[in-house]
Amino acid sequence: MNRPKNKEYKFPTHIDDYPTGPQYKAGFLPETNAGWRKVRPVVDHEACVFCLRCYLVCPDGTIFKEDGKIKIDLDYCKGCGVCAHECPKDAISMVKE
Amino acid sequence: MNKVLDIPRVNAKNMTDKEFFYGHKACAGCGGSIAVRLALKVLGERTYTALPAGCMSAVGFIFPQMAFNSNAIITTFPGAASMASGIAMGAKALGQKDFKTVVFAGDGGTADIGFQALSGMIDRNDDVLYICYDNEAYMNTGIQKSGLTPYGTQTTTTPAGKNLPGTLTHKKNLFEIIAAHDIAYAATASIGYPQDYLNKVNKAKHTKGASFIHVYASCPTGWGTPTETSVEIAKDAVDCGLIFLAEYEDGEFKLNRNPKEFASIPDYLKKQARFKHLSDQDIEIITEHRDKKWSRMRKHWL
Amino acid sequence: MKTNKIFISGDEAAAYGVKLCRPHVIAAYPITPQTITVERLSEMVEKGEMDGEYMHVESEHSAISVCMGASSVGARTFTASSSQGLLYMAEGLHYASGGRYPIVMMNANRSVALPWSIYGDHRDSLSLLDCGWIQVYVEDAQEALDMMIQAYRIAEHKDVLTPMMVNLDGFILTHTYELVEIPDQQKVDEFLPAFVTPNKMSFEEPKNLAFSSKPDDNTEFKYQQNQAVLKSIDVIKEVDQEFEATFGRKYHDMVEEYRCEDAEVVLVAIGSVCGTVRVVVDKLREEGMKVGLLKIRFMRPFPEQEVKDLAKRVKAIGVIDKDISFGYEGTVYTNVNSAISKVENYVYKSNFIGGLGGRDITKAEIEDMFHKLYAGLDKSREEKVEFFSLNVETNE
Amino acid sequence: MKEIRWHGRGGQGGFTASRLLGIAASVHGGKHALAFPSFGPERRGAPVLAFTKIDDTKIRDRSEVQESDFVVVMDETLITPEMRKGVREGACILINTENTAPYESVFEGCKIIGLDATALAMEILGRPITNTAMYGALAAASGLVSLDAAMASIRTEMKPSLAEKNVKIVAKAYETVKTLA
Repeated sequence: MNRPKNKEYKFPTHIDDYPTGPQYKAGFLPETNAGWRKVRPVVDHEACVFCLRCYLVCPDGTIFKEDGKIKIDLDYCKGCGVCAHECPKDAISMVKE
Repeated sequence: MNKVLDIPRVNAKNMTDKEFFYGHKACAGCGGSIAVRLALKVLGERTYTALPAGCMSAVGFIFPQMAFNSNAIITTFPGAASMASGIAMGAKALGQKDFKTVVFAGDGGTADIGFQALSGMIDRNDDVLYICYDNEAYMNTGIQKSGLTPYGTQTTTTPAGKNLPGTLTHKKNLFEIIAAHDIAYAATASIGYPQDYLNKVNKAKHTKGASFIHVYASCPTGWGTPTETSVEIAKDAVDCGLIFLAEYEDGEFKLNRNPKEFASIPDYLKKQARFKHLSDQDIEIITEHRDKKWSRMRKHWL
Repeated sequence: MKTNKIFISGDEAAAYGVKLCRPHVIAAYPITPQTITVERLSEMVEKGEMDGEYMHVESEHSAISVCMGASSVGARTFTASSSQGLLYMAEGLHYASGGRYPIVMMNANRSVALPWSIYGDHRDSLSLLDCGWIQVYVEDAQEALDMMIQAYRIAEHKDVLTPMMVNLDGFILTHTYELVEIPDQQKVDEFLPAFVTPNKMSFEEPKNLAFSSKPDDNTEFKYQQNQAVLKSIDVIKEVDQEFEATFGRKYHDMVEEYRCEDAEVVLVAIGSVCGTVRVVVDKLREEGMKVGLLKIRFMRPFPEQEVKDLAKRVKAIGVIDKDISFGYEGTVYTNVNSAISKVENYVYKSNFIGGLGGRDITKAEIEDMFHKLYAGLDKSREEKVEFFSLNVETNE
Repeated sequence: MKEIRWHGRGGQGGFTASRLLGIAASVHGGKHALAFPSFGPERRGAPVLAFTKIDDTKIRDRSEVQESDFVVVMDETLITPEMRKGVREGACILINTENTAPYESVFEGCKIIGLDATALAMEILGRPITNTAMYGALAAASGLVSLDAAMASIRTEMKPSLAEKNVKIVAKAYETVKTLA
């Protein structure tokens, strides 16, 4: 998966632990967004034709390609349902968490 | 400038797997984040991103959660274009090559408070791609009217009631205003037509000097639409003719999409809570405004 | 021996100083009385005398934004402004200090509208004392040039990383021509190392800059910023010493005491008026009065220790302010007074407001101030804030 | 300290003359000098002032010139009774004129020297630019700077082609005034 992953953040205990000024590593993600989700996308790989429409339009970029299949990074999926709504084959369904 | 044909197309199949806008705190179904995410995938790793105060900066940089997976910086609200100019100029002065500087600013940050700096940036032809993601109001501060809020829109500062139909003015002609600077490349786009948007970002990427893309980006929170319809509603806006897809290149306007028949304006409006209150008369005003605009565009841009 | 002394204005001296520091990016918007500086720099760029890029911005807000952008990728930057222009930058000034971008700026001190006035006073920069910048006020053109070189050393110091504003009195310094020694480029190159900062974006180490912080962290960032400005006190001293060793001129760090050793009564001032006060001090000394001058060079960080040291030794302190915080007192006075309040002995104090909107401060007026301070000592005059150069009667 | 006040109209080069004097005194004369215009937005044609202060030691005094030792008037049409203000008793007044008689009452108690700078400028430069002629006259009358220093300052400040003509003007004016004195 070619995207940032959830990382542990060590809370500063000394002022020198803070960066000099507001600057920090790009793509550093101590939090996930999974808690935002009420429904989750589930892919029906039989129906999926790998057109990548869902991959293109995901606002959070959580859909990725792996071994010729569509996968979803549920750490960061917010369950908006754009993927399911845009799927021309109805291959994604939104199911309750 | 490279000819369009020379530039390899970028699409869902061949674009980089890398995500550069990830783990952000935008609302579910945010259209603006689609615009940012896709553009960054086209522009690639060697990109400096500048964002003024607005949704995309507010949701991307909450220390210690850094949602931009490449170089990015928040600018002052009115200073996005000039800060980007400084980045491009500074990096050039330091001898850096093969990089792009991009701005993502909302409609308010672009057409209102950031306009002076944007005009200066284009006038100097600084090597910056400026992308305005237009969700038609100040969404970050809670849905207030901007210069790109269309007629009839209900916002928190243009409430609709017995006396007023919400916003009384039409959208500024932002694209034409930008083109009037004789910019090397400008385009309009919509996240409802993502491939068209990718092509335009790709073209701008290969434009030396200032370029501009005005991309229509839905906001389910501000518009009162279900989160899953974000892409669909942005497509509807194009199909009913309220948003148009065009380019300005080498001093010429080009209408990319010229449908024989428009989809229904009322259907588009009635899907959104911000337009629920509109009377038939208001819809007539909106329709008339669209028709005038299209007759002008068809006369001069085809 | 070949001397490298030329007869130039304060504005030009600033430009020469900047040129010697080899900034990568200069961005400025013209405003009287700063214009000569940016005109000269434009010429230097055009002639190929310097490698930096000059960006013609459409406003001061963009000037400071361009500098921040360039600084955020590790470029050395310069801007210059004045008065309304400086105020138009105000948002960016706070932003630059919070972002820890060590931009150096020349400010031509000028009155602020309304009424309109292009002439000098200190309202512009003093009203922005809280914007987090290091502020120095110079007395002549040579000091203006030299402080440009020192400013980059101070601002870019790893423990400081804070922008710095070099203030020149509008017209009195900016438009007055005098003899200025131009330092040797090679010596400046040795004195001023390349700008290195951890606080930048790069493709080797991508970063997100200028982020937002929650209440959990914001205080820590502000604490850190305050420490950096406080730390600059040591750096200012260190840089001035090294500057003297290299170039043979020194500016006495945070403040310069002039004939204060045994002084009873001292006037405190900033900027070019210090020169005139020196002349008056010399005259009154000849007449047997124990008077002196405290030239405050840095308003931020504030020379609290130096003011306290002086207050322990003298009986009366007067402060000349070319500004007034309406409804209270002059800003220099407020700051000086705060330091004086921390010493145990009683010091008679008074605030002299004048030189506003370019009005001349005469030697006679300065002499009168010293006499008023003496009058304070025998209790025949109370402590007060006084406009000393009104041309008309008032109801006071 | 010696204080010199220059009267001209915007565009006549009064401020340039004040700077030339400063250059001659400091760069070429080993003294210290300040030169500054009357600060303001005056436009071409408007009456303007410029000042030079010269001293043997560094000039700290930044207050306005109060008591001029020398006044140079590049355009006699500027003279009004007001001009006497701020001029020291016994000061030297240099006027671009063919005839100084009408101005004696204005500058009572001062020494007046007249020079037809316009004619001199027309003769050598072909244009009525009188600043360098009056500068040469001042150098001669005041002794504040030597003729060599005055000529050197012209070469420091002006392009070679222009400098040579103006050096001639300065020398001629200097000679004329020396003879008068």
